[in-house]
Amino acid sequence: MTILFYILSALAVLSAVAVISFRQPVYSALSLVVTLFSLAGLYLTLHAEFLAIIQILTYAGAILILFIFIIMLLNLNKDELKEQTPALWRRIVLALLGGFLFAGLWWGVKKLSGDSAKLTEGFGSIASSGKLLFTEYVLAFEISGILLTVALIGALVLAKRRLNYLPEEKN
Amino acid sequence: MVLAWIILLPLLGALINGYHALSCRLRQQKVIHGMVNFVGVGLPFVAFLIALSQGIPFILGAEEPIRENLFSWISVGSLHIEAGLYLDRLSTLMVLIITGVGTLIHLYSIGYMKGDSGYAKYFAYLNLFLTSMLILVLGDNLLLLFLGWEGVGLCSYLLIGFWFEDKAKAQAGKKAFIVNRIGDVGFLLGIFALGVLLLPGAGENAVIFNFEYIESQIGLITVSKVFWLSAPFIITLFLFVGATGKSAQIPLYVWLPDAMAGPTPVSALIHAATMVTAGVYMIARMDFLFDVAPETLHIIAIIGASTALFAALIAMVQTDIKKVLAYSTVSQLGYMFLAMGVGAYAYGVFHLMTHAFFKACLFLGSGSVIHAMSGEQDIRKMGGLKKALPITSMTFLIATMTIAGLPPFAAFFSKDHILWKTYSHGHPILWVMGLLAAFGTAFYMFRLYILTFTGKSRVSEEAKAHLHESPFNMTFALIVLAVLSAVAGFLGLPEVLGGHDWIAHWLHLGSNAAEAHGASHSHTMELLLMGVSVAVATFAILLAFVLYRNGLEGPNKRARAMRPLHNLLTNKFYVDEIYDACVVRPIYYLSQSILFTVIDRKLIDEVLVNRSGRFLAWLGSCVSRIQNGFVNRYAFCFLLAFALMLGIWVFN
Amino acid sequence: MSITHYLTLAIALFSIGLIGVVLRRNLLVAFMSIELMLNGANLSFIAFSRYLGDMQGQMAAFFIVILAAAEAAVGLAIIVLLFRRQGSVQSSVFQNLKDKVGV
Amino acid sequence: MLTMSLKILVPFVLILQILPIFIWMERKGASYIQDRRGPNRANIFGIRLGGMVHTLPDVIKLIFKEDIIPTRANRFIYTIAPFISMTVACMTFAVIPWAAPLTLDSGSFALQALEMNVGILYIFAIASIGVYGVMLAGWGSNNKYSLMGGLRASSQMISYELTLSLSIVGVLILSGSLELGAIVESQSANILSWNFIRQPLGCILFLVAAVAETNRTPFDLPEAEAELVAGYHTEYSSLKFALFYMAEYVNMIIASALIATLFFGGWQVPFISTELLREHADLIIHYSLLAAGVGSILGSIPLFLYKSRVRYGDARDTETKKISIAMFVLGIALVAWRLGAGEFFFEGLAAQIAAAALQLGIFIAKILFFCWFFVWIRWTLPRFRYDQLMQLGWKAMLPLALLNLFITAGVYLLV
Repeated sequence: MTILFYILSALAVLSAVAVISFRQPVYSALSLVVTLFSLAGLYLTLHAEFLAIIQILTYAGAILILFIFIIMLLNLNKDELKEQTPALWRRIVLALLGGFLFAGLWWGVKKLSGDSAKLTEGFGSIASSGKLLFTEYVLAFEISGILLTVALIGALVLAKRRLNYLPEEKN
Repeated sequence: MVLAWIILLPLLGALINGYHALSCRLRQQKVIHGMVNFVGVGLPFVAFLIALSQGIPFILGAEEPIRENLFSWISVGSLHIEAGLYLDRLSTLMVLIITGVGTLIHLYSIGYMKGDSGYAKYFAYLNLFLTSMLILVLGDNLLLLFLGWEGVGLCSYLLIGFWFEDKAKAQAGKKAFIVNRIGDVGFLLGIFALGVLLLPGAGENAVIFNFEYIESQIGLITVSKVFWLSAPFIITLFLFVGATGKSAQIPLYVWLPDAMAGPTPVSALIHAATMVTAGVYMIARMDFLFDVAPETLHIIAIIGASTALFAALIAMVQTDIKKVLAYSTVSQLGYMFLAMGVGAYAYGVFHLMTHAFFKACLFLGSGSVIHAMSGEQDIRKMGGLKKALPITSMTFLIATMTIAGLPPFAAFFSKDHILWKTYSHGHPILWVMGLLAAFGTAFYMFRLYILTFTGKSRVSEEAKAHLHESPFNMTFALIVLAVLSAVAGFLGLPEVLGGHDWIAHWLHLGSNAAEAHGASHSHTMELLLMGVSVAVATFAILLAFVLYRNGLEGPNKRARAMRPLHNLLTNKFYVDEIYDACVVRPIYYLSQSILFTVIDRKLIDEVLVNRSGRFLAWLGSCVSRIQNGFVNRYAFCFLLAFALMLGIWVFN
Repeated sequence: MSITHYLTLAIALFSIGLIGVVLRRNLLVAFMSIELMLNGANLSFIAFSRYLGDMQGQMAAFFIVILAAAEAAVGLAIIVLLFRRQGSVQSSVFQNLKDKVGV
Repeated sequence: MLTMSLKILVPFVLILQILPIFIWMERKGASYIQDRRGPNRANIFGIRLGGMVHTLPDVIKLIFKEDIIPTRANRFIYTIAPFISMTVACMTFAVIPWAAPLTLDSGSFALQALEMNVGILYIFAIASIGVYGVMLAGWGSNNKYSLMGGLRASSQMISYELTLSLSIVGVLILSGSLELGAIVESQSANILSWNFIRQPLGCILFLVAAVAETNRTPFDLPEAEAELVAGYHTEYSSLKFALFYMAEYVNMIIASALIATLFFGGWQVPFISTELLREHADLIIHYSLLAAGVGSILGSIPLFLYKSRVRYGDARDTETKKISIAMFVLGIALVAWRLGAGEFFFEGLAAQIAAAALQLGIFIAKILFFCWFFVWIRWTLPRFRYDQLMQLGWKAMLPLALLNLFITAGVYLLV
């Protein structure tokens, strides 16, 4: 279990760093997939079976596919990928800030101690998740449905090519 | 919720008609008269039926008031104000008058307002007025009463200025509104004083403005002092200032004659039958408080008697049919306040009721005349209308005889009661004033009747051509009101004439001490005074008949002979001019020269508004450098702020 | 493994994501960095859920995933739209909202 | 550990063994539908097994072809894409049960690699990863036709994934579980409780969506060789192409297995319950082996006498003779063994394993039947146009799946 945790978390951190380091967005996306998978594995070690599957099904299987799809659709060439890198001092400040962020949060976290609660029957299983979703969280659940519908329509309206009005501006 | 429906139904009517009026105006369509009539008249009528169903138990003798708590209106700290309704005998009487007379006047309005461009708007306003008035009389606390009080003020303003294209009429509306505000300030001060007095000692859930609560705390109020004056005196005086505004008493009566600019049914409903009596109702409702403030009662009695006499004198020379009635209203309101002032609350309310009937009848009759004369209001141009308007003249005559105080018509009983109580409570001077006012009343009313309906016709040829009796829905209201004003007096048939003085016992207002005080005088005295007042009225009628029988030449000659006095009266004692010189002009000058040029232009506009605006613009131009449209920079700021907060958290 | 380990990882992911958002000018990558941050939050939710033996944390994570899906749909649509208008996905290109006085 | 690796190994081997049979079925089926003979050259000592041997040289050919990587292609992604496809395809089989769980002293022993209570979701999760292979292949080739093919394929797969998952929600409602073993159990009463009877609309929708999901005709737009310059694998050759090719077939096998599991009772032998099977496994095996022996003896005779009109002039001419002799010998041996050794007598675990073997056989038969179904529609139906495909997916199938869900849920609520 411990080894598994370290392997997975190392994988997650490395791939997360890779996400923000690669110039090529496809690589970033693929690194993100790796992060997502290692996180799914970590969820399994936390007995969140349902969420592990949801993580793969929704995150890796839908959201990231969408990302890659868009990247492919835009099919950016080398020039478009060229990024102006911030000045060195900015990067240093950023790194310091990021380090501080991590250290500060970690300082808050490290005080937590004690053992985890005892596992209850069906913890993290799809049945208990479903029961919670349809009782205590039913309103949130329904609203999520509406949210997704709205997002669907919104994305459709946004991305649809307008034919007659609002001529595309080329600058 | 039954009581709430009495209020809600007219409100519904107001909303529907208001929406209809607005939408028709926006779409430039014609209003659907049938629907407006149905909603505007039907809903108040249903409200009247509901009120009747609720009121009958009281009429038959029930005593326990109906209370309805609607919702918690305001709840701040220990101050709780509930929106609750309260129906007892007094409010039953008021509600029945309001909805009953109101329905009749709505019905009358169908004919009167026919063809007006603001037809739906008119009914919306009128229904809104009913709503406010019902809130006023049904509210179980002082603030709800005040809400209705302001509501009727608003409707009054809207309806006086109903034909706002005419500048004079719009200004009459504004005048009414502003004069009423002055009174309302007094009223509010009274409420505040009461609140300040009651709030500190209030319990957890005490509803301090509730009438019943105030009554229960009367002992506390009596012994308290506001500054160095006794609390009841201050509170009631302030409340009475409000009443003088709303009920057109000296010194704030000046708006009522001008209020005749509104449509005549409005004058009948608002400025005669209901709204102007709100002050009387308020005093009757708070009788327990006024009872412990004898000084205020004295002031009320004096002001009431003066107003009655003063207005009656002015009315004697007015030539506008509605102005005469307006001053008559002021005068009759004076009677009511006189009754209040001498502690005869029940008789004041009784007179309120009879006045509602006969004055509504008179106003509607005058409206019928004006309608027939195509808008002509000058009685010098009338005369001999009896033939053309048989029903109108008949009902008008009955109402005139009523107001003149001829037995057995209603006002004879109510007015005579008041005079008797005045005398028996030991105010002979006030009694003389009242008697003189009664003389004046009989005189000007018969002058009005004689000049309008009898004698030779002075009507212009043009107006003569379409002289006609009003349609049935108008005359129906007239007949009903005439009958009511003729017989309503028997509700208060005095014991001396073999009656039981039913209404006074039924209303049962004021402390028993006042009743006991009056009982010390003999029946013989009462009968004697009654005879005196009848004699005075008869004499006044005869005088009017002698003077005006042959048209205007004779009176004009005599008026020229007494020019100074006549001028004084026709110019209404120059009260408007005095107010203008003493109040309006100084304020106007102050506003123009100091407040506007120095404070507003220089200080507020320039220094405060423009300078601060320029400062902010400058500040904005500095800050806008940060908004460089670069998303990453924004994200960086976000990170920075986050790190800052984290740092504060960590290092604390 | 104690909760601290998981939370440390969550913090690390969150921080990396935040740095990515600030650092990267490619909108797509910035967007992915936001997803990283969301995942960090998710992990902490689930870790706490396990720690407290309470499923509520998992539910929160579940709704975050839904939110991420909706966000991705709309966000990517906007990116496509931006690309169509300007032919680029560099955030530095989109400075139309900047104030004229500044810069 | 041993049982675990065994459990993982069995489905893997199973797939890889069904694969050549399937490919043979495809080729032979295609040729018979098109009224031609199909593969009939490759042989080992003249033995062709109806062309089945042909798969072997096919594989050898694919392996030894030149492995071309386009110069401008993205090497890493180009290389990894086929592996993703194949790996993902094989992973799915893990949660499919291939026989009734064994009842041991220590408890129930499920005959599937992974016993997850999110079984179905696992399949969809893994299947959704399969899109990566296709997309990355298209993008990595650095070829606009490949890219378009990849986009086409991925959007098609994403679109039909919705219907695919929605169409089985009815089944999930009826069985009350996402675990495939439980779903199969819930169909065990009799043949009428198989889900294709209770969920006809869901079954049809699933079938159609599965065909689309595996990029097969009539939904094979992603690789329409004739009209659209193949698809995402235009640039691929050699073993990488073979991986894509195999992944497609593996996907179909998985789809068949899923159809069989979800709608056709999985490993259930029609009319015979597991208990009955376990009780009489010995008899059934004894008599079926006997029947097989007698059958092959009887079959070898006409085969021996059969004279082909075609003369090849090589070892193939004597194929029928060789096979019939082999069959005859095998038949004699079988019959002699069965008659000589007497009836089997299985008990306990042995009976269970025997029953499991029978059920596995039935399951494989079902899979093969649906594989044949895929072949059958591929060579029967014409191809859709792309907009028609999308219209069908979003405007017809998805609403129908929802309708199915509503009806099922409503009926379930009422009954």
